[in-house]
Amino acid sequence: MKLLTCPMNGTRPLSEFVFGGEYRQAPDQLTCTDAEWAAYVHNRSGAPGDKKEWWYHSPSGTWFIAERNTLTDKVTRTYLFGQGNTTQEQGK
Amino acid sequence: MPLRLLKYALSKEHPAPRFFKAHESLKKSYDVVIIGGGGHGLAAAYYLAKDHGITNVCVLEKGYIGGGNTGRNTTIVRSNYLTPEGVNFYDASVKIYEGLSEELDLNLFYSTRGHFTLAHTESAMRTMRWRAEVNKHVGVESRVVGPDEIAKACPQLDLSCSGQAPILGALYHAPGSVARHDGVAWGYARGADRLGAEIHQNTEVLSIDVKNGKVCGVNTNKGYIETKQVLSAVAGFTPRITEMVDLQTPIVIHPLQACVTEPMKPWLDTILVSGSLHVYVSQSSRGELVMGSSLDPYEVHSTRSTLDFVEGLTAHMLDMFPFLSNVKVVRQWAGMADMTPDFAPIMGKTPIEGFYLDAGWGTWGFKATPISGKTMAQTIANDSAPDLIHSFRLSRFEDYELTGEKGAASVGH
Amino acid sequence: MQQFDVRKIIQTSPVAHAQPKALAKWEVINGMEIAVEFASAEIERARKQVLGVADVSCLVRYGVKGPNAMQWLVERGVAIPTSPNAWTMSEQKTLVLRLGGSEFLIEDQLGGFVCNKLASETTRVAGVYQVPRADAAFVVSGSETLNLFSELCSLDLREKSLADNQLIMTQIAGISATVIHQTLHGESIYRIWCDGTYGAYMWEILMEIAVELGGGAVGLSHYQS
Amino acid sequence: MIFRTLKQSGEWINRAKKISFTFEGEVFQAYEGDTISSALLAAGQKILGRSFKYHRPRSVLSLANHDVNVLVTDGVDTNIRADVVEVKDGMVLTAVNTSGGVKKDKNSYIDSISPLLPVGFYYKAFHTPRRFFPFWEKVIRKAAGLGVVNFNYPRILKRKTHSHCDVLVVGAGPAGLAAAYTAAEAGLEVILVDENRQLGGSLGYNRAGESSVVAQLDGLLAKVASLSNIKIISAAYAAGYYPDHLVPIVSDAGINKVRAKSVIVASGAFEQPPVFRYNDLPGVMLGSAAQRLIYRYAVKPFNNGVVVTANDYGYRVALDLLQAGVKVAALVDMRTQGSIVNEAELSKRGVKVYTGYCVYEALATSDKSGVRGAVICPYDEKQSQALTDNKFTLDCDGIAMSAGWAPAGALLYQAGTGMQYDYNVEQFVPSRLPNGMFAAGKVNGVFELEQRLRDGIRAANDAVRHLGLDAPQNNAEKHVGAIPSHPYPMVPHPKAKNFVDFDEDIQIKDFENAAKEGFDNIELMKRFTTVGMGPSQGKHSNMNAIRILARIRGLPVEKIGSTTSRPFFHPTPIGHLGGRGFHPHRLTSLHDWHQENGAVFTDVGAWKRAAYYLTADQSKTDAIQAEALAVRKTAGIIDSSSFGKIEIHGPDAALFLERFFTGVYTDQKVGGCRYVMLLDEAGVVIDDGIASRLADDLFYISVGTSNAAAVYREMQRSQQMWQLNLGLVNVTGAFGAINIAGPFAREILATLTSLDLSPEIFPVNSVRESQVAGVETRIIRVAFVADNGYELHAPMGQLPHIWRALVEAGKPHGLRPFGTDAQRLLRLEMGHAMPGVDTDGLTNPFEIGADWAIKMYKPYFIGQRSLQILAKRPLRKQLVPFVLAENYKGELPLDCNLVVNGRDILGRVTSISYSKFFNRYIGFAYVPPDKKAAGSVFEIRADSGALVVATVVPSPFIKSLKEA
Repeated sequence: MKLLTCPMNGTRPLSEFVFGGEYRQAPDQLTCTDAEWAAYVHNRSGAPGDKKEWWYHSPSGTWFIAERNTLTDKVTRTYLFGQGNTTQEQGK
Repeated sequence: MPLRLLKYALSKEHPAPRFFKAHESLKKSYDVVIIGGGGHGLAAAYYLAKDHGITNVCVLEKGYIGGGNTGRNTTIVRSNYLTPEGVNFYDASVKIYEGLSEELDLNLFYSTRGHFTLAHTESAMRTMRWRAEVNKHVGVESRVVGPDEIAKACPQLDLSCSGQAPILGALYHAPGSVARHDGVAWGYARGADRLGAEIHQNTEVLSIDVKNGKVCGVNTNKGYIETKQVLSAVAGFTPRITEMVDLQTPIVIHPLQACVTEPMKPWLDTILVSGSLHVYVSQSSRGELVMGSSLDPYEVHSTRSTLDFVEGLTAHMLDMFPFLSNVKVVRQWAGMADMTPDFAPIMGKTPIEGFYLDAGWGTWGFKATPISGKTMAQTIANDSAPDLIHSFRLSRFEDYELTGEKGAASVGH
Repeated sequence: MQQFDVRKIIQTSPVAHAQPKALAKWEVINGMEIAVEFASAEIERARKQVLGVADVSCLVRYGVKGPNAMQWLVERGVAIPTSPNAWTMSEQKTLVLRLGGSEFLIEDQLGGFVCNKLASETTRVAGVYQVPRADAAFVVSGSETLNLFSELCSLDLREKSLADNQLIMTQIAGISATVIHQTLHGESIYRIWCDGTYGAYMWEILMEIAVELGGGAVGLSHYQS
Repeated sequence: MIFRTLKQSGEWINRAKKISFTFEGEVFQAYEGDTISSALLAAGQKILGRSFKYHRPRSVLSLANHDVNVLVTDGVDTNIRADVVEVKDGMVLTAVNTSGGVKKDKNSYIDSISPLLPVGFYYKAFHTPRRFFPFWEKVIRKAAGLGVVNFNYPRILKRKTHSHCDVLVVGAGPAGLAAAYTAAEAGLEVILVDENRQLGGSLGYNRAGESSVVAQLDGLLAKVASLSNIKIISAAYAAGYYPDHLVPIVSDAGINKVRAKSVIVASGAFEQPPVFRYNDLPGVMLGSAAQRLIYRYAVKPFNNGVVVTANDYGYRVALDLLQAGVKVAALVDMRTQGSIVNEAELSKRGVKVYTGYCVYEALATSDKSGVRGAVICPYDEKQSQALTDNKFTLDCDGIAMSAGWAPAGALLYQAGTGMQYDYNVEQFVPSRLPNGMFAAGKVNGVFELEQRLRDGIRAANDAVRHLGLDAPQNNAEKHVGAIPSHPYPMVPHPKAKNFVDFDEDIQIKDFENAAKEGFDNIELMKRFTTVGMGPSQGKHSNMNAIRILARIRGLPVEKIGSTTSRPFFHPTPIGHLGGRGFHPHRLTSLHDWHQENGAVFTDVGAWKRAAYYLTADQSKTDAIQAEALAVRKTAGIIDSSSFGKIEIHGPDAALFLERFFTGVYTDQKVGGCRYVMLLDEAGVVIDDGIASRLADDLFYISVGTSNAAAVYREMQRSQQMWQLNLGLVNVTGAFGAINIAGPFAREILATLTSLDLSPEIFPVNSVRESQVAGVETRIIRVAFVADNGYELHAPMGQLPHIWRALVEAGKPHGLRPFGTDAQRLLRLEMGHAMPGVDTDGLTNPFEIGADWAIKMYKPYFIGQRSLQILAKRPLRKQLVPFVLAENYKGELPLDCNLVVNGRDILGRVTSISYSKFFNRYIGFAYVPPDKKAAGSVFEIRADSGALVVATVVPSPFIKSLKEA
């Protein structure tokens, strides 16, 4: 089984984690059109590439962000939400 | 022995011609370009020619024909879906399948063995009844059966599942069948080739030329093709193609794994599925048990195998068939399933004129091969999707009109 | 209305469902009926050499989390592990587990008194949230311990692979659990905590494998004196 | 044991221990340590098995599990690999897949009609006319398969363990042994695995008649044994490679899942057969098989053999045969150049060497049980043609074949290694190794013994450096000397039967014909011919198939590529892979009480919940109705401890709830309870529950059992994003819950608490903290199963005390425990729709009439924006409460029966039940919005097809219907 590194608990087999989907920034729901919202809810950036994803370490209850390439399945880094030092993943 | 095999014994030269021609190069332009030489793409080419007389068609295949999910699935054909539109669609597919060996003059080993979806919980029983009722209503032979009837059809099955998940009943679907997956691709390839379509293997699409919202050509590793109509029928590669035309879809790729045992004398005559145990299994005409499970839980564009898949699957196989302890798994593999949020395909026209989508097949694409080929051919020929696939249109997501297949949470296949 | 004295309520161990009543000697410790002896001292000692498993669920625990939890504990004189996911044992009496960064599980060994004191001092303070505990807890030791873990857990739990006083939140036998390695009275032991509602299951699987490996159930008295 | 040689140094048999066994009804003697095949060959048995398709007589080919010529059954187990499975005293064995025994297999007629069965024949016939297909299918299915499965075979769950190491070395031949000790000497932890019982690999048997290698092997083994940081696992194979260096090691005992920091693959190479007519006769075997027979089991493969070779290895084999006392009639070298050095040695020993010759065909004895001769003739190596003008026959009773090797590269391929065809060795070798993977020895294209030892050391040093320690950087070994593999060791024959794949009976012409039909791509060819798809997965056939296809297409071998390698290296038993599974389950602290009181349990997620309590005189249905009736008439009590229970502490708790759920909570009074509904972003109903405000800054949330973990998880995620000032505490397991409900509930509870329970003081939808039976308890006044109901939430350990006190106090009032089945009925009577039962994966709150729970005016909640869109769209369906006619006696509709109108499906029943309290059938169904008004009538189609009329009634039943 693949290994994944929880920023709090270290490297663990994938069976200890729950996949939480791609981290996505919602459009401003006050200003966006219905079509934009529907696209946000349903559509995904399905093409392979580097993605930011939510992962959850079940035994400790830790959510974190993993940067993973969906083609190679290689994880480049993991960090707690808000601690990635990039602007894209700051919450609303 | 059938007499038609005699010629092989009597001829000095092997008397069978090529299934499909090897073309030196691509033409400058085609009426229709089909991306993806799997069952769906080849069937579309076949029906474009056969039903609509459109033969200036090429099928572009990055690898070899039938090498994607067509050749990786567990070959189950059934129509016991949950929604009337799903049942009608797959029933039409089953009906074509039944006569397909004759039509294509290739033995697809279409073998109607009956399909049991086992229920281990009351809520699963509810879903079984739901499906049975919709099926019956639409005229498809499905019904809820009790443990006795399951035992009769498959006396080897441990109805208590080794005490882990006793079987309460099942959805029995008489038309449930298996077929030779490779043969379906090859048969359609031969059929399309004979009617004039061209099949190009090792031909990869690099980009799609769209001008003013209209398709006008396709760039390949073997050169540029002019065309006004492009069908994408690439299953697990769909997001890479839709990205070329800047089309957003809900499709996400999850690997779907399967494995096969070494051959043993046939004993399992039916097709069994257990949603709770995440198992589906049938025995092939070679004597191998062909087994699959649920989707991998996260997105990967890869056909890698995992150990936990085969561990989980075999543990559940043992719950069902305790005597298989020393039967050996020979090989495991995976396909890339193009999943949609409502477990139904995406078919038909798109906002880009001349770009047609046949995608979102997830884990159920093989069983739809003939009907998807036929309806997509119809869509391309008329530039309008037939009613049979109206529910599967891409715009349903924007309209919040998802199909109801999602209601049945248990795994299907 | 009937009158009840809460101090007289006898709880049963969350593991007890999986322990045949007749096969053990029971005692009430900290208000919980617990198996203190499964076989003669000699047999239990022998089991422990190979693989002994004891139910120590009856130890008193106190849980607290929140951004100010550490400070709150420090103010009350509780020795805190300095890094996340670590543990410390003060005066052989009180085990303090730091679960992640800001959550703590404090467990008094027999004779300890910290938990009750903390409980009595609990008030609603900003950033300090009490975490009610109902753990099933186990002590495992003996020469086959690592063989047991090799079947129940995919992590490398060998002493040399662990940092000093490392605390591990992982899956044991398919459920979430906390594990530490400790040298107790000169003996190498492992402790496991899991949600009490999984306690009977955990005992069953520990026993199944322990017996296969030549060990078995051991009374609490072997680890707590 | 007429073929047994004198003692061989290092032999694996124990001559002191004789055993006997039965094969095909005949009794055989063997030594302990023999495999089934070695014992049978020692006794002179010729035919050991039958081929899969043509039922041709077969015997040993590789003696290494690289083929499945010899599969046997003991009546219990089947498809036993006789070549490598040790024979045990008293075994009673037969060959698989025969009709009437291995010697006189009735199905061998198929061999004579094989011209009727061209490649892919099953695609070409049997399907027309369609009605005959079922007949042919039966015939074909009967012929399919190898062994017969024993339905009484015991359920064996093997142990599955995990191990960890710095370096995993796969293969304990010279390269692997050298790698292992090198890595260990650098201080690393090493696991060394080999599929054989004894270590040494080919060093144990590839001797060229010299016994000096035995001492060399002993030296290596002693060195490895002396290092305590090498863990040796023998008689176990590395079954596959999985990401992040996970390699399952399979042995009789079970599976050991090794997680390594680096992997050295020193798995050697599979010997490949030259292809000539009748190369599959019993007595024709690979050179390495002959060597294994001699040195491991002290068995002569034959008495008077011919060695056919296309490399130098055959010369070594010939010397080993001579050493064992086998007469070597000739050595036939397919190469024009031959081997100058070795030829001299053989000539000296009196062996005639034919250079530039081939075996054109092997000749069978009259009973086809073995070899009587080899027809040899000059061979045009360039054109790969036998020049048959000068062919002649050499008498012999066996042929040893050596033509070359294919790397045992399965693990390398699975790890994603780039492989390149190296003309220096005529073999695929690793060209681009993934991080932490290393290759050494034959699999790396290194063949000479001293080079393999150096290559092992080199690979180990590379691994040591990879792990961050210092080690010398050695140069890669470059092969010197004769090319170990022949580029095209094929001998065409007009009558074919020159086998490439022995599992599947595939001959050269099958490839040619497949290519003619267009299957001229390696993957298509594999699928059409089935080459490599048998149980040995191409170990002895894939390389030749690639060479043949390259020749057909006129392309170099590397342009053909190879097929993908998939786990498993050897077929792996289901009982090993499944192993001891974990089936976690959760029990509430009341479980023993339920059990003692006749509870029948149902699984809800991992929880065991009491579904109903059986008493001696009641059926299940009666029990459920009686339990429900008790709640209506007297009082009932249910264990609800499996509910999800979450505390939200902190100043922002109410704000959090308003974002997370659909309702409003900021103005909720302390001591009040409100409904919570969770949606997903698409506006679909996920779950519902109750929020009890215990303090300004403390909410206590209870939600359904099935979604508890997921709801808490989503709360954690939301909090991570929102970063509000609060803390989440999951108390699902720490707190238990009891619901006591019914007309006497208050009276019973009042005996155990000093709390004022009067409805004016403590109305529905409020919460109090008080002692119940002396235990601090959160008492929530809910009306889920009855108007008069109390949920008591208290520490799990103290719950039994409260429960018993309630049961005791309730006795005079007829209090009765009830289970989840009665609860379903009761909540239905109360008009509560249940997420997951009355909703599905697409249901939005409007469709279940929950508009009242949706506060659209709030600034934000999960799913709000989607609801705004849905609100503009026409409602498609509506959940309504309905009744069947009074005194309805017809067929009872069931959950999920459809609401129909002729050919149209209008909706479906989601819940239906008989209520004894009302003496009516009541339920929920989805209907079109125009039928939602009370009094509307619709038809339900029952299982049999009968149409049942139902009438919509106002919600809830408890208010709209009269007690019976």
